[in-house]
Amino acid sequence: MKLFKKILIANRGEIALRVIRTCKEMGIKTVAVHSTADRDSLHVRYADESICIGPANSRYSYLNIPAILSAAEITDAEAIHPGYGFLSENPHFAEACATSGITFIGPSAESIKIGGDKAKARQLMKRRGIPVVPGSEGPLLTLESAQKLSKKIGFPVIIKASAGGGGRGMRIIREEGELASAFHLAQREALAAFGNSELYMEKYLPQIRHIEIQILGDQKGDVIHLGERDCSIQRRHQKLIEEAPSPFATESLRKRLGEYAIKAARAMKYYSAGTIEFIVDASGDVYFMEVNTRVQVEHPVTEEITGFDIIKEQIKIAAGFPLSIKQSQVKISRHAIECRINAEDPEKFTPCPGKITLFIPPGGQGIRVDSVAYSGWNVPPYYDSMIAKLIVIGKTREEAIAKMKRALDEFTLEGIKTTIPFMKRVMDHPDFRKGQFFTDFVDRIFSADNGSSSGSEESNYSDNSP
Amino acid sequence: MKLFKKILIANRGEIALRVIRTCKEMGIKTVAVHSTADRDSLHVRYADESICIGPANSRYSYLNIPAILSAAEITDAEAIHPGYGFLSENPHFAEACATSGITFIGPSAESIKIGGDKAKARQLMKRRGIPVVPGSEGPLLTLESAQKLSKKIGFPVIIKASAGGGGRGMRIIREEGELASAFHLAQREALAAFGNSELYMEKYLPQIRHIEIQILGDQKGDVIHLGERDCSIQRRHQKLIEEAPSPFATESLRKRLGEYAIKAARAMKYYSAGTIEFIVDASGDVYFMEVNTRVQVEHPVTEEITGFDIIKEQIKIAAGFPLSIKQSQVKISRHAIECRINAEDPEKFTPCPGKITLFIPPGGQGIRVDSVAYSGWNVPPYYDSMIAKLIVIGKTREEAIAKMKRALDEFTLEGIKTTIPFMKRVMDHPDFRKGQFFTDFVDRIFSADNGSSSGSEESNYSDNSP
Amino acid sequence: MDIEELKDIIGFLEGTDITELQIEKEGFKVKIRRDRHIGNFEIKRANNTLQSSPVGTPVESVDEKDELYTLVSPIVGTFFRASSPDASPFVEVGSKVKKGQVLCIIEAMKLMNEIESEVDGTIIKIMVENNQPVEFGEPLFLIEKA
Amino acid sequence: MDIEELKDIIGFLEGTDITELQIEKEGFKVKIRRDRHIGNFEIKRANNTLQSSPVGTPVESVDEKDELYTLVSPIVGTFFRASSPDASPFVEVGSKVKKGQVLCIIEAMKLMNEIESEVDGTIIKIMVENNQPVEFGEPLFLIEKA
Repeated sequence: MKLFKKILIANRGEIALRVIRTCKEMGIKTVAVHSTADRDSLHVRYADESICIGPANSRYSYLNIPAILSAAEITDAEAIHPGYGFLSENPHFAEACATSGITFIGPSAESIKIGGDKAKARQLMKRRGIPVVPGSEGPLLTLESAQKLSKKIGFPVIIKASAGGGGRGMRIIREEGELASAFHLAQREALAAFGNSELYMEKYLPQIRHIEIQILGDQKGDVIHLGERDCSIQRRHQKLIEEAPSPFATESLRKRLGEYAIKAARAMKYYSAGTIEFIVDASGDVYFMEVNTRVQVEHPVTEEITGFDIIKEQIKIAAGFPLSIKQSQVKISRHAIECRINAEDPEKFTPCPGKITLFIPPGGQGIRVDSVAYSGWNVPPYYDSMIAKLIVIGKTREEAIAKMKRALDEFTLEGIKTTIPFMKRVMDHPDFRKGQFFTDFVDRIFSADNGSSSGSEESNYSDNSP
Repeated sequence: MKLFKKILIANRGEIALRVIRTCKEMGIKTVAVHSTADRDSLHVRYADESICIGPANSRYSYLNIPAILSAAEITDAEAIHPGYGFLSENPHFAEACATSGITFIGPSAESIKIGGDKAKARQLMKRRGIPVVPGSEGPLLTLESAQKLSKKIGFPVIIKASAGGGGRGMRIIREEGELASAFHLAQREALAAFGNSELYMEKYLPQIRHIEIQILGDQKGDVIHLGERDCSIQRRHQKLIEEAPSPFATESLRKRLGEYAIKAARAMKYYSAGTIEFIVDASGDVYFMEVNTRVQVEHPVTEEITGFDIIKEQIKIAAGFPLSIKQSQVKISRHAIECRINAEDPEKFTPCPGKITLFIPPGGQGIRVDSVAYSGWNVPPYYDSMIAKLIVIGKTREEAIAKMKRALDEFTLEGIKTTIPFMKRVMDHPDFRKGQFFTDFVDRIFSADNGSSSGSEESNYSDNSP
Repeated sequence: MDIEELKDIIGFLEGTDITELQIEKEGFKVKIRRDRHIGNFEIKRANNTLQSSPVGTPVESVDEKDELYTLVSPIVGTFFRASSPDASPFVEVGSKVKKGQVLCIIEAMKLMNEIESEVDGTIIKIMVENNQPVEFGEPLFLIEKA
Repeated sequence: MDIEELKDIIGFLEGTDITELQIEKEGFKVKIRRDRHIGNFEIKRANNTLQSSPVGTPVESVDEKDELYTLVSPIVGTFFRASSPDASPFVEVGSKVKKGQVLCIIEAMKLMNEIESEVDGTIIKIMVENNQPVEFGEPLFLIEKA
């Protein structure tokens, strides 16, 4: 078994740089690919080689499978790391890599397919005894079947696109009268966004936490997990802040989630890094939500509490190495929080691309910054608005919050608007500080702004937290 | 017992920012003081308040005791953190703070006096049963006494200024004929540099390691240590690279050094953070060298392997709190290396102040940067040339070196010359990688350059390392 | 202006931060540009606005002047001047070409992609060696338009 | 314009923040472009050399114009306009002052430091309120020189 000599990174921005960093530490050469809009990107600067693969429009560059495979061929790259987004969960890309004799650094195309079909994944997990939110067994093809099912499981319900993600094709229905139009709208949205109108339905749980388990599996079938992440601070199903461990998780909940996650991974014959996402309701009941068959934006919080390098493990697994970590070696003794700093208006969350005139990231103890930004960089308007991930590590959650407040305060990012002011508000919010929040937290603090003239942010939840 | 509400930092550069960061995390307000040359410094930008205390010349600003105490008075600061250098080891300053009713964040003036008198400290430690390098009992007042002693302990010998530090007033004498002129030169140098011509003599040990122990003591007399740091990579007695743990230290050596350090601290009734420096020779014999009665430049490597915040402990101890860490809680499971990035020519080590046109510090997992540099900052020519401390943390020494290489590679610092190229050479050097080096390492690699036409850096030591 | 004057100017510019100097003699015109930008990057977009971008136009070719045309590679791959190792090149410097005429092949993913001229004209320069990798947007041929 | 004139212009541009200069002679046209520094900081020293610095001169005062003089605080402390809370101020706006005359007191470390005028003239402005902290180099009085 041998490690790769050269890896091509089929991505851009911080995740491309993230992969380059680990490759450098492993002594592996790197090839960056980029669009014409990303010539000045740090991932291009820091890679050993770089290839322009297309224009700004990602359809012709970062999503252009032939261009990426050609780039791998002309640079003699032996493997491709897809990062997250773009082609990372495209089973055709994984297959095309295999056909070209290039190792895809990720799970099998079969695992990606299961992960991408939410309805099928639900069925599989249910059969393996993992609880799923009450809902449809298979895809919901007609309005009639949706109406029948909603009566059975009771309102409110939520319909989601089978092929979906990121909130598109998703509708919450609070009473029967809303169902028909919501169903048709969601179908249309799903078709437009994913080329597939298939929907499924679940019981809608209003006060939930989003808790996920990071797993690592090797090609021999060994699977371990690296504990949970709490990603409940979301806005329109987009994660904004993640932390590990979850302030909500007890030892017994952690154990249960870990066991379910490993069972889920085994059911999919999963290898590489992956994430099993769960819903945990206010009473502590757990439901499988979905599988993410790639490295996630928030993977650093797990790296920081465990000390492992998830990208390094991914690369070694792809090269055929067995897992180098045993479950008993996974020890969690610190607390990590990640804020996604986006080039967005901190009130309206509208993207604000443009030139960063001064960029001084925070430093010192317990601070990790994953970013491709620098003084003078133009944030291109074509891609994701995330420009930096700020991760802090403390001995306790309290210490981590104090560090995050300090780091946000210190973060100098001039020339464009960012979500830093929003992040500061969250860090100061009593519910966040108490660890008492659900996925509706962001909506609540914004509606509290509009609803009351007082500027103070009072606790929105009673003190008898679970 | 109460923590301070506001602290003034009587320093500049990265250590001032370092203290501000911890104060922010503790909820303590900060006052920065600065010279006219440091108006654009980040420590001024990030403090809650700032006061200009004098002109560029540090004698009239950072060393100006009345100006600093006045600044504390007019801002109602309750305590002063002196950082390192400047007034940090000046017992008169500690006393002046006390007289003004301001807490000095450091040890007692009495401890500072002992630490500052190298000959007296040697005597004290010897009485307590801590080995010292064979040499003079008290100060060497005459050439005759120096000649007599040198015959007793045998050449080579080294003479040092009692009040000294940083290599000034220091002379190595290899044979009797050199003694007279070296003695008088060292006296003159010591007088010029420290206002005190007192010298002492020690046996000169050619192949030594510089290993030091970080201690923490509270005002009740409890003392713990946080393990050792290896600071053997020096040039003209200036540390360039530090790491923890020492690649040379065995468990038994570590234990012995720790016990001596605690004994030394107790002998001085030491409280606050401090460092007991030792010489360890090639056969593993240990000798007390000196006490540093302040926080040191290299304290982050200890913070990273133990997880503690040394500045936070210093502040709590100064406020009268008992130590919050027990010796049994100090667990070392990682490896940290620090490179001091100086604005200097990497070959000649001549200072290169000037404007930094582009500054992109390395980021990602296991990287800590303590720096006040930013794109557009003018490194002033008046002060220390250190512009950044780059600290890396790995599970093993090998991993830490790989990370340091990657981080140095990534570190973008344009517009001025820095010691980054030198640091890269060290990281690639086989002796450094093997952990087989002594304090003459830097001289050896430079003389190897001049002595041989081949560019490759061969091992300078035989393989039977101790 | 003669060569000595030119050398003089060039020598003088060394050590300054001038990045562009234009002189026109008739009617007189001077343009001096200094680049005081940070770092080694050439920061290309000077303002924050969405600019006219090549979105949706995967192939872009640049008109240098009215009479010159640069054909750039529309794909990533390996550049071949002939249809097979034994065949003679499609074009040489000096060849007259027609719009639609095949000028080279770029192999990508084992597929041979024939790259056609987009103008009528004469090949002035072939900018890539045979059997070399090319990236998207890389100049291949300089063509003087007919 | 000849080469010497050109060199002259280029030399003149050094030390300015002008990034582009266009000149056309017929009909006359000039275009000057300046590139302001990044960030909010005012970066004060533009080159790497040691400049004339206030080393060794702990007190500096600035001549605004020939006829105006700004007296700055030579020390950090608290500014008092009178010798005691009951006493009347040393000077008011409009007061004529002599070189060496005490204008205020700055208390530092419980010591009352009398601050004297360095010129003869008239007080135009008192720039700090009574009983306020002042830092090193902070302007105290604006004096019109006699």
